Amino acid sequence: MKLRTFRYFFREAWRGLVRNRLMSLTAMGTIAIALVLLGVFSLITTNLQYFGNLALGRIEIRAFLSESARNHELLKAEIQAIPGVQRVEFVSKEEGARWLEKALGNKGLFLDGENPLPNSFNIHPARGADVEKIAGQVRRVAGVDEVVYGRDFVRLLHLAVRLIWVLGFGLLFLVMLAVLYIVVNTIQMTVYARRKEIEIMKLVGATDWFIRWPFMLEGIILGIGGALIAVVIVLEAYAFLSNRLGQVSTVLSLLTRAEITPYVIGGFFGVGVLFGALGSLLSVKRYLGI
Amino acid sequence: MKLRTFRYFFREAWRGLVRNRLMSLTAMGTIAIALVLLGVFSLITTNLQYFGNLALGRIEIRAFLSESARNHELLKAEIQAIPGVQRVEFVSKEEGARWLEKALGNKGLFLDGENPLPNSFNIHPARGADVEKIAGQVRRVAGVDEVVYGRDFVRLLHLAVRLIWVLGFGLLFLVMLAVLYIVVNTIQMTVYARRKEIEIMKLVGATDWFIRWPFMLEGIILGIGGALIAVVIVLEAYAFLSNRLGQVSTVLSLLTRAEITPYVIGGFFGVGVLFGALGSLLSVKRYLGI
Amino acid sequence: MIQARRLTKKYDNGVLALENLSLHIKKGEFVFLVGPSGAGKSTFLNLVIRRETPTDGFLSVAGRNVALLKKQEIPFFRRRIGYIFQDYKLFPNKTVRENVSFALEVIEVDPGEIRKRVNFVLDLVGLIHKAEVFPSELSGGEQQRVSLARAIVNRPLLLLADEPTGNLDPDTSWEIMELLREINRRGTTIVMATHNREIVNRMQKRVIALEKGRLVRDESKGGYAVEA
Amino acid sequence: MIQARRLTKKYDNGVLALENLSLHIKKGEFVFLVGPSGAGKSTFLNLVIRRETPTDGFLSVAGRNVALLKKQEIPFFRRRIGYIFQDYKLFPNKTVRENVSFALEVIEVDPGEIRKRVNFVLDLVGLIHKAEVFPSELSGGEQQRVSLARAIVNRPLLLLADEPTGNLDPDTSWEIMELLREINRRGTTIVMATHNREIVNRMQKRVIALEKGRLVRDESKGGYAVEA
Ligand SMILES: Nc1ncnc2c1ncn2[C@@H]1O[C@H](COP(=O)(O)OP(=O)(O)OP(=O)(O)O)[C@@H](O)[C@H]1O
Ligand SMILES: Nc1ncnc2c1ncn2[C@@H]1O[C@H](COP(=O)(O)OP(=O)(O)OP(=O)(O)O)[C@@H](O)[C@H]1O
Ligand SMILES: [Mg+2]
Ligand SMILES: [Mg+2]
Repeated sequence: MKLRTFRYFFREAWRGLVRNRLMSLTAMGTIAIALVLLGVFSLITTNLQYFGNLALGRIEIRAFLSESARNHELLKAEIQAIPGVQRVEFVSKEEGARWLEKALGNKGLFLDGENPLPNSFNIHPARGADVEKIAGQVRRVAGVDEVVYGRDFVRLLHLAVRLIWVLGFGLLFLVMLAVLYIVVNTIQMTVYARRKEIEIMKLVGATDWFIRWPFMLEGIILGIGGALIAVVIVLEAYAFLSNRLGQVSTVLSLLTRAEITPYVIGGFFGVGVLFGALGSLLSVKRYLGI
Repeated sequence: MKLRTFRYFFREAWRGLVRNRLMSLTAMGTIAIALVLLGVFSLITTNLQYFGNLALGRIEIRAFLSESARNHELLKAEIQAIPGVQRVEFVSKEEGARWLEKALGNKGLFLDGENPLPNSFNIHPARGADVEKIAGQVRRVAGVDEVVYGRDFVRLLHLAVRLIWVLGFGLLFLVMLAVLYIVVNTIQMTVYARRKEIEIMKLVGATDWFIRWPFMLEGIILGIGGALIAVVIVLEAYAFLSNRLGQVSTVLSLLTRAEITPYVIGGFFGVGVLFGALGSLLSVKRYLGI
Repeated sequence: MIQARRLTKKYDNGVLALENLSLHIKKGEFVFLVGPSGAGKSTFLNLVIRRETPTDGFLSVAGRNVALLKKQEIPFFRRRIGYIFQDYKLFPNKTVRENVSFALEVIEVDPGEIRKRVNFVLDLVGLIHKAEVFPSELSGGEQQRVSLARAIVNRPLLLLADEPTGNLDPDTSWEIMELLREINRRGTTIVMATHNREIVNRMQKRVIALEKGRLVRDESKGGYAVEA
Repeated sequence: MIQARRLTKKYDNGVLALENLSLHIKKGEFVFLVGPSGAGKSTFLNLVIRRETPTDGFLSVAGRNVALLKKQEIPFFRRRIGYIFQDYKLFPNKTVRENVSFALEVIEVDPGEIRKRVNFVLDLVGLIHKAEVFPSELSGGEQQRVSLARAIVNRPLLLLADEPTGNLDPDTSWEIMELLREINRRGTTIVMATHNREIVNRMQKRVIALEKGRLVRDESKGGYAVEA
C-alpha cells in the first residue's frame, strides 16, 4: 500500500468525523464519561491503598525493659541496627505512665505515686508491613522484657489493605471491562449508522483493509478525544476535591494531583487509543461480512 | 388521541426495536453496563456506610467508680435507665486489671498484687452516634468517678462515616449523572441512525407527538431491558462476592442480598425507565426541528 | 389550489433554484411540470408541501399562505397532500403494507378500514402480492409504486408526483397514468414532474415548462416540447 | 465477457427473480436489457458484479466463474466493472468530487491524476460546476449523472448501467447515450437495463428482453418491443 494512501486514510477519517459531527461528539462524550468513571474508580482504590499503607507506616512497637536492663543508649543502638527500623525513642517509666493515662482518658489513675510501669522504647518501623518481623527480633534483644504492639489493629489493617488490593483491583478490572464494552458499543453504533457507506465502498471495489483503516483511525481519534476530555475532568475534579478534603481533615491526606497526573494521562490515552481501535475493528468486521 | 393509537404506538415501538435488532441490543447492553457501574458504586457506598455504623455500634463506654460508691446493683439500674443505653455490665477491679493487661499485651504488669484500678461498668449504647451524649449523662451519676471511652476513635469513626456519606453520595450523584449521560447518548445514537425515518414521518403528516411516542416507548423498553440485565448481573455478583468475603473475614459483614434486592430492582427500573424516556425525548426533539 | 407569485428559492449554498415564478393551478387540474434536469421541478414541489420555505415571493396552497403556516399546523396541512417522491422515501424498516398504512395511521383511521383501503390501493398498483415484503426486497419500479400507493391511499386534495414513472416500463407507466387520470377525474388536483415525453404528448394536459428556475412555457393541452 | 448458462436466482424470501437464463455477451458489445418492472434486470446485473450469488446455474464474467471468486478477489474483480446503480448509491457524506474520486483512490492512482480524470468525467456529464457539493444538494438527475461519472472514471472493461436515464430529460438522456456509445466504441462492453423505449428503438443495438425472470427475446439490432 502506498504511503499517500495512508495520508488519504487520515483525511478520510477526519472527514468522516467532521461530517458526522453530531454522532462523533456524542460518541466522544460517552467515551469520555466512561473513562472518567474508570478514573474515579482507580483513584479511589489507589488512595485507599495509599491511605492504608500510610496508617500501617504509623504503627509503633513498644518494648518494655526489665528492671535489670543495661545502659539505655547501648540498647537503643542495638535496636536501631535491626533492619527495617526507622527510629527509636526512649520512654521513661514516668513518661509511660502519663502516656497510659492519656490513652485511657483517666487522669488520676497513677497519681498515688505507685507506678508499676517499666521503662520502654518506642520503635518506628520504616514499613508497616515489617512490624511483626521487627517485633520478633526486638523480643530477642537482651534486656527487653516484653514487646507490645497493637497486634489486632495491625492484623486488621493488613487485612484491610489486602482486601482493598484484591477487591479494589478486582473491581477495577471489572470496571475496565465495562468501560471497554461501553466504548466498543458506542463505536459500533457510529459504524452501524454508516453501514450503507461500507456497502457502497465494497461495491466500488475497496478491499477490506481500505475500508477498515479510516474507520480504525476514526475510532482512535474518538478514543483520544474522549481521553482528552476525561483527563481534564478528572484532574480538575481531583484537585478540587483533594483540596476540599484537606480543609476538612488533615488525617486524610490523598495522593497529590502531580503524583497521579502521569498515570491518569498515560492510562486514559492508552485505553482510549486501544479501545477505540478495537471498537472500530470489531464493528467494521461485522459489516464487511455482508 | 384515540386509545387504539396508543396500541399502535406500542406495536410501532416494538417493531422499531426488533427490526433494528443489532442497534437495540447494543444500546441495551450499554445501558445495562452503565447501570451495573451505578449499582457497584452505590453498593460500595451503602456497605461502607453500613460497616461504619456497625463499628460505631460496637463502641463501649467505661465508667470507673469511686472507692465510696454505693451498691453496684442500684448504680447499674440507674445507668441502665439512661435513654440510649442498651446493656450495662459490672467489671470488678480484678477483671479490669486482667482486661488492661490483655489490651496492652503485657501479662506481668500488675502481678505484684498492687492493683490501682477501681471497679467499673461497661456500657453499650444502642446507637454509636449517642456515645458522647450517654457518656455525659453517666458522668453525672453519683458514685461515678471517671467516664472513659475511645474519644479519638469515636470521633475518627464519626468523621469517617460522615465523609463516606458526603463523598460517597456526592460521588454517587456524579456517577448517576454520568450514567444518565451515557444512557441518553446511547439512545440518541439509536435515534440518529434513524433520523431519515423521522424526516419521512414528518413529510407524510405525522405530528410531533405521533413521532415522539413510539421512540419514547422504545427508549423506555431499552431502559427496562438494560435494567433487567443489570439487576441480574448485580444481584448474582453481589451474592457471590459477599459469600466469598464472608469466608475471608467474619469482621467484614455486608448487607445481605435479600436486604438490597428491592432497592436494586426499584432503583434500576426507575432509572432505566426515566433515563430511557428522557434520552428519546431529547434526541427526537433534535430531529423534529429539522 | 396553488397560487405562486414571483416565487423565488435560493438554497443555502447559493444555488438559485427558482426565480420569480408566477403561476396559478386551479382545483381539479392535471398539470405536467417539465424541464431539463436541475430546472427546479422538485424544488417547486418541495415548496408546495413546505419541505422548503420560499426565499422570496408568495405561495398559497389550498388557500393557505405556506410561509405563514405555524409549526404545529404543518402536519395537518401535509395530510391533505399526497407526494410521490423522486427518491420514493419509503421506511426501510417497514413492510410495504406498513409503509402505505402509515399515511392512515397518522390520521387515526381504524384498523379494519386501514386494512381495506391499503389492500385496495396495493391492488391498484399491482403489488398486493408484495404486501408483507420490505422495500429492500423490491425492484426499483416496485418501490416507486409503493410510494404512489402511499400518496393516494389518503384520498388527498392535491397529489404531487415527482417523476412517478421514471423506473417503470411503458406498459406499467400507462397503467399508472390511467390510475392518476381516474384519481384526477374524482377531484384530486395533480401536479406531475416528468421527463416522459411520450406520456406528456399523449395525455394532452396543461404543461408548465421550467428552465434554470424560470417559467418558460405554460400551455393548456400542450406537449412535452414546443416543437411536439 | 459475460456468459450465463441456466442461471437461476431465488431470493431468501422465495422470490424466483431469474430462472434458467442462458446468454452470451461478447467483449465490446452494447446490450439493452429490457422487460417490465420486476422482470429481473437489476438482479442479473447484481449477479454479474457478485453483489448477489447465483442459486443455480453458471455465470462467468471476464473469464472468471463468479461463484468461485474468493472473498479477497472480489474487490479486484469489481474494479474492472463500472456500475451505475438504479438508486445511485452515492456516499451521502462525500462531495460529488469525492464520490467520483473514490473509485480511483481505491486503486491508488496519484492525486494529480485523480484530479485530472475526475474533472474530465464531471465535465463530460455536465456537473463540473457541482463538484464541491453534497449529493443531498443535487437534483435527481444530477445524482444519477454523478453515479455515471463514478462508474466510468476508472475506464472499466465492462459497464453495467441500471436505468441510467430514468431521471433525465430526453435531451440530457441523449447526451448521456452519446457518451456511452463513445465509451463503447473505445472497447468497453456495456449492458444497460432500461425502460426508455425511444432510446432502445433509436440505438438499434442488441436487445435482451426478460419477463418474470425468463429470457423472452434476444435480437441483435432490435427495438424495445417486438412490434416496434
Ligand atoms: N437541498 C439543496 N441544496 C442546494 N441546492 C439544491 C438542493 N436541492 C436542489 N438543489 C439545486 O437546485 C437546482 C434545482 O434542483 P431540483 O431538484 O429542483 O431540479 P429538478 O428540476 O427536480 O431536476 P431533476 O429533473 O434532475 O430531478 C439544481 O441545480 C440543484 O442542484
Ligand atoms: N433483495 C431482494 N430480496 C427479495 N426479492 C427481491 C430482492 N430484490 C429484488 N427482488 C424481487 O425480485 C424480482 C426481480 O427484481 P429486479 O430488481 O431484478 O427487477 P427489475 O427488472 O430490475 O425491475 P425494475 O425495472 O422495477 O427495476 C422482483 O419481483 C423483486 O420483488
Ligand atoms: Mg427532481
Ligand atoms: Mg431494477
